[in-house]
Amino acid sequence: MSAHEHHGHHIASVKMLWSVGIGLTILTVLTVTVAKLGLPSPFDILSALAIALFKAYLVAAYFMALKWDNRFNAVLLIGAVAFFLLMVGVTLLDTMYRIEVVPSF
Amino acid sequence: MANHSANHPAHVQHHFVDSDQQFDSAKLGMWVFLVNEILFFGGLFCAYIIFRAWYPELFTQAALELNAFWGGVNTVVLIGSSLTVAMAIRSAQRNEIKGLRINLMITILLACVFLVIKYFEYEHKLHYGIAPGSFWDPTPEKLAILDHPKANIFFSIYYMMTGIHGLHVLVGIGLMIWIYIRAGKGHFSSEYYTPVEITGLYWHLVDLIWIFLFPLLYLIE
Amino acid sequence: MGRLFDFMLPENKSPLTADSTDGLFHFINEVSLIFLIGITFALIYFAFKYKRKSEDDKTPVITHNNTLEITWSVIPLLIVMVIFGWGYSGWLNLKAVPNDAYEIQATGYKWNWNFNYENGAQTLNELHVPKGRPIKVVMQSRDVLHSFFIPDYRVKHDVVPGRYTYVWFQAEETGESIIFCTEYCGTSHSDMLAKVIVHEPEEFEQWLELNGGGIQGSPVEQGEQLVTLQGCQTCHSVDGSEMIGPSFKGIWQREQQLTDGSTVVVDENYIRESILYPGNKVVAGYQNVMSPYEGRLSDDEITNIIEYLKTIN
Amino acid sequence: MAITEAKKMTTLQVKRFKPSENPTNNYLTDEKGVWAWMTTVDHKKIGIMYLVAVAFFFALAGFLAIALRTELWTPAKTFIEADTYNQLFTLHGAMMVFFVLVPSIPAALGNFILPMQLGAKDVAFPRLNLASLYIYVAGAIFTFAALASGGFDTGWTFYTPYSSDGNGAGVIWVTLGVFILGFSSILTGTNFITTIHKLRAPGITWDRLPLNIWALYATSIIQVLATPVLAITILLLAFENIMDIGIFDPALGGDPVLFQHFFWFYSHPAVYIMIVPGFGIISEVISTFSKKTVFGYWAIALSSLAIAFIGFLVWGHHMFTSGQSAVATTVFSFLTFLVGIPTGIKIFNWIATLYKGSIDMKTPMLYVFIFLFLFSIGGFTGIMLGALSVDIHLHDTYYVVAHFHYVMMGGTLMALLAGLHYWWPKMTGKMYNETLAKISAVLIFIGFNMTFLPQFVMGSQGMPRRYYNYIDQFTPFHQTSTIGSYILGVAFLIILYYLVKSLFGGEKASSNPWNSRGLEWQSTSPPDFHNFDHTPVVINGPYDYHKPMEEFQLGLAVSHNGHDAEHTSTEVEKTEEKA
Ligand code: HEA
Ligand code: HEA
Ligand code: HEC
Ligand code: CUA
Ligand SMILES: [Cu+2]
Repeated sequence: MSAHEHHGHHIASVKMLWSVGIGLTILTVLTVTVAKLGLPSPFDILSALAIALFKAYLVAAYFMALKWDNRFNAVLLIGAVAFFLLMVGVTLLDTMYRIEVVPSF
Repeated sequence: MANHSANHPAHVQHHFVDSDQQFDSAKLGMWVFLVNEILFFGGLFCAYIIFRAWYPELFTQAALELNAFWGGVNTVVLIGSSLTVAMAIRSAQRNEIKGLRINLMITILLACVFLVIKYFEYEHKLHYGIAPGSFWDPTPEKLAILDHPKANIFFSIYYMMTGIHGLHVLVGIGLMIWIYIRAGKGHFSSEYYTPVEITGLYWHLVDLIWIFLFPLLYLIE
Repeated sequence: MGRLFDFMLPENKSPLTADSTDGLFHFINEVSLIFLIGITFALIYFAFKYKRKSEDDKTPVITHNNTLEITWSVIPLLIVMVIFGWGYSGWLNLKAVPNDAYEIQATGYKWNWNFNYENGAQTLNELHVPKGRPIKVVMQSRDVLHSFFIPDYRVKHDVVPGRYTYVWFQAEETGESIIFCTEYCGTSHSDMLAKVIVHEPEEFEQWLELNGGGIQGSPVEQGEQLVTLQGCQTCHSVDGSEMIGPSFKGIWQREQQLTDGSTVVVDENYIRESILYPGNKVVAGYQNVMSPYEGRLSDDEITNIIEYLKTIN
Repeated sequence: MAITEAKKMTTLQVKRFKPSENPTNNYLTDEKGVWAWMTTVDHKKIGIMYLVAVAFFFALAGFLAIALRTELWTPAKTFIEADTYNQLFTLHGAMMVFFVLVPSIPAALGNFILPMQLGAKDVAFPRLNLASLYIYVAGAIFTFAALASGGFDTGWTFYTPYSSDGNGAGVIWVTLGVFILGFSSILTGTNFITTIHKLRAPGITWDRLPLNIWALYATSIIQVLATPVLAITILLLAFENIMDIGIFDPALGGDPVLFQHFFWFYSHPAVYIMIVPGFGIISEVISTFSKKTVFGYWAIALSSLAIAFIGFLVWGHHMFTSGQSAVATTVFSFLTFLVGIPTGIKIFNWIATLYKGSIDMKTPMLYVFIFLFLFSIGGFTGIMLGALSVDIHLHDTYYVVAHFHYVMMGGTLMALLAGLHYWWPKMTGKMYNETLAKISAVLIFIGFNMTFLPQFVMGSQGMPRRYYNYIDQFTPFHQTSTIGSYILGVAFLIILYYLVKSLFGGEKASSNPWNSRGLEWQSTSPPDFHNFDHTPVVINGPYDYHKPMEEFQLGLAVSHNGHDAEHTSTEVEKTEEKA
């Protein structure tokens, strides 16, 4: 593929890949540690999700090479997540606001 | 390489103009497929979120039954396998077929390790009768801990999520064995490694899903 | 009211719940009709006016017109916003039960409606109400989803197992109206009918008085009433004719073939089990559609039913 | 997009030539025999096979509809039992939706036409395309297995807990069947998105995309985003049946209303999967038969995307009486109305296209007119159902039944018929009998209204749907409706007759019988195995009716090498000016 840098053919460096891999491992240890701290209710899950999101970003951007890829592929990924959030959000509009908040039994 | 169409390499299918177009199409196609996967798991995550919002206490209670240590180990195993897949693609891009095969081999092994750990986790739970759906029949001592009337639903969701994820791991192993064999036959080079890249994307997604499953299922105490 | 689409709706017998629904129904119909006539007219007019004369007709290049685009986006938008607001307020009214509403409990199950009144009176497939007073029907289901629909009052709500739901209305005339089940619930979904019977208030009190305190009489008499009130006769005949379930005629000590191949002789325990957990032993040639009466009938009541069943020969 | 130096330098010379008439060599003669058809990766053959499958299921499900209508001739039993009736309407609905309407336009007509309108040789993944056909067949086999194992009577909506009671292996089979079928739809969608992005011929820029392609693009997006949710829903339902996982079953602590959310999250967008490709066909046909550029190209193109997007957020309008929360109900009702706006924009733009056109009332155009009339009624009654208080009264009555037949049959199916007649000469190389075609179109119009107009009235009067038995006052409506359905049956038989006849004895079609400016008409009829001899260079827009027909001959780059449309197209324009 000689002279030009075509978007699909970025070659990652070993150093970069390993740093990301190690970073991800450290973050995994971090989530477990934070979870053991036992933060109060909304913060435990928020911190866990924040770390997970960051890990996801690392995987998507570096391992899946979205950083160097056609922008549209990133749009697809973000779009999919956005639609998922929409689905959850709107469904919660029902389930969280029923008169009897919990389906009683 | 002034004229791509003049030398139509063997791997380019007839309806593509050149190798680049084929590669881009395959990659885009795979990304669209990953969108599918995300929404497919999305349905399960949605069920999870809703039941969790209804019964937070159930989820913290039930999560105690899951072993965060082994879950964590499995996370690291998957991350490692993602790394090796990325390395495999790099090798292919640099025309290092041997490196490609070695990295694939390690990935396959790591995937197997993941499944073995998963197997022991399941085994452990099933042993205590913590089973999905109609097989739900916890032993008395477990029942004392899992005294929530809807504990069965947590575990239904747990088994569905991890089960379908495990199935994806299995499919991934199959795909990588296939790539491994093809690499051995010399099908890939720096000019053509589309299947490797595509499989890599799939594998990373399997990792991505687990990155969310792990804290959501194991780390809520 | 003499409006164009009056023929479409059934008579409005509960103005408090039906008026705004009917008004909106007519409004949408009329607006739609105007649009539809416009569209149809334009189609036919253009088809004739611009009919192709020859194969080399020349047509002008008209690519777009922003004013037009905006006009035909904004006008419909305004119209639908009116419709939304109107529908929303009407619906809020359907949800807001007046404080002095008279409450009646309803239970839906395959394929009957059971109504319970404050003083213990019970009816099957008949909802007795006084006129001129808001009525709140609180509903629950014993098996699958059903839906409680009174066209004359424009009210409907699903009946969901494990939850209570309600509808309210206020009938202004004495008389009868039909109640449908509108959520598909199996074989006899279309026969899961009931009716509202509207009484003058005094008449209603009398009726309530008469039926109050529930079921009375000797065990056999009580059993007979229970079988009527619990809707057993929807599926079981007492004269030997075939219905959804086996006939009660001659049931006592009958030898019954089950789907698993075994046979049982009908005795107290078997009947009791059949009522509480019908799925446990299913009679050969029938489907397992009877809903469990567990928690619905007391032990005494079951005993009475058994006594009654013994007498049907 | 980066582009190579080499590509930029290439000069394109444009050569023009006319497609040959009635070629002896075409995709039908290229590979012959059953095996060749079964293993083909040619998008045209796959499209034809899909068409045959869809027609088969339509005939079957239509036959069931006739049986339904016959049973409803009198209250209570006319000729079948209640249980049979319940299975019939379930099967009718499920087949019409999952086996007919969802694959009909995209997978049958779209497969054939999409690559041709893009000037591509095939879709991006031909083998996946074939796989999707086989997956469809596998889904069908599971559904038939469901029939063999006792059938299923849940309604096409599979509401829990009725569907999860576990009293029927049939439900398990059919859920697995629908699960499998979903993948066929997903593969088609994935394939189309990729093809539209990557396989456009030089010269086809985004603003020159035929509106049919825009519509298929919007449809594919919905397919890709919504179908996986159906897959997981139906899988959960299957597990609910197999081993009581309890997520949806109230007896086990689950929530039946949650199932409805999951189901409609797919199934409402699915109704746009069904109608939006129809919109595409309407745009093509209307411009061809009025010989005029479509009015409001961007309005029509973008409104498809708007419908696709808003369509995702309105699913709860099927659940106004279900016991969902008041907040959700309000939001859903509000958003429901917003879908009407882009749809209206389309309708008005189509009508504006007719203005000062040169209108030729050939059969496809006749169907477009029928479409516009019937679909408008369907759409307006949709607005009626979106209105909260009114829907409380109308929900689950025949009013809803009439609404969705007006949009699905009066809308999508009429568009499908328009497209089928429009592209028939291209697909088969034969002309159909115009007189018979017009007669049957008129018969369909009459029969359709006779069948479904009375249903609006009886629905408003309170006649619930899925009713085997009904009260006497509805008898006249039901009987009119039944007679109407027989007329429909006759009309479809006539269509079947003349279409089959045209295959064997029909007059040969020229390459462009309608003088359309669309790219697909610049190939031979029937097309060559590779659609066009070479990747065509597209010089004119798809609706350039102001240019004389002579200019519409296939441009061909003598030395082309680019797939990158944006760049090459400007080159083409330049060369053209010089030429
Ligand atoms: C092809 C399929 C299709 C399409 C396109 C639509 C289109 C629409 N549908 Fe329909 N619908 C179904 C198929 C479809 N539907 C099915 C199958 C069911 C029943 C499922 C079941 O229960 O089995 C159903 C049920 C259904 C319900 C639930 C009814 C109930 O069960 O209680 C509702 C409620 O809101 C609804 C609304 C709408 C609306 C607002 C549109 C809109 O998209 C319509 C928009 C179009 C127009 C409005 C006309 C053109 C516009 C103009 C000319 C502009 C001017 C307009 C105004 C001023 C208003 N539909
Ligand atoms: C694409 C969607 C579609 C189409 C086209 C139809 C077409 C028809 N439908 Fe259907 N219908 C549904 C989708 C559709 N339906 C759905 C989703 C339901 C809800 C199910 C549920 O409640 O779960 C339903 C329910 C439904 C009911 C309500 C049942 C009930 O609630 O009790 C009725 C009753 O009248 C009915 C009637 C008809 C009739 C008479 C036709 C006629 O228009 C059919 C005419 C067609 C033919 C007669 C076939 C003839 C064909 C040939 C002879 C072969 C020719 C072949 C070629 C030309 C290729 N349908
Ligand atoms: C939905 C219809 C339905 C209703 C309502 C119903 N049953 Fe049944 N019943 C059946 C069916 C079907 C069977 C046979 C299958 C089985 O054994 O479960 C049956 C079986 C029985 C049997 C066993 C009969 C035999 O011949 O062995 C008894 C006893 C019985 N029902 C009593 C009752 C009583 C008492 C009621 C009312 C309180 C009632 N049923 C209400 C449908 C119904
Ligand atoms: Cu109860 Cu339908
Ligand atoms: Cu909808």
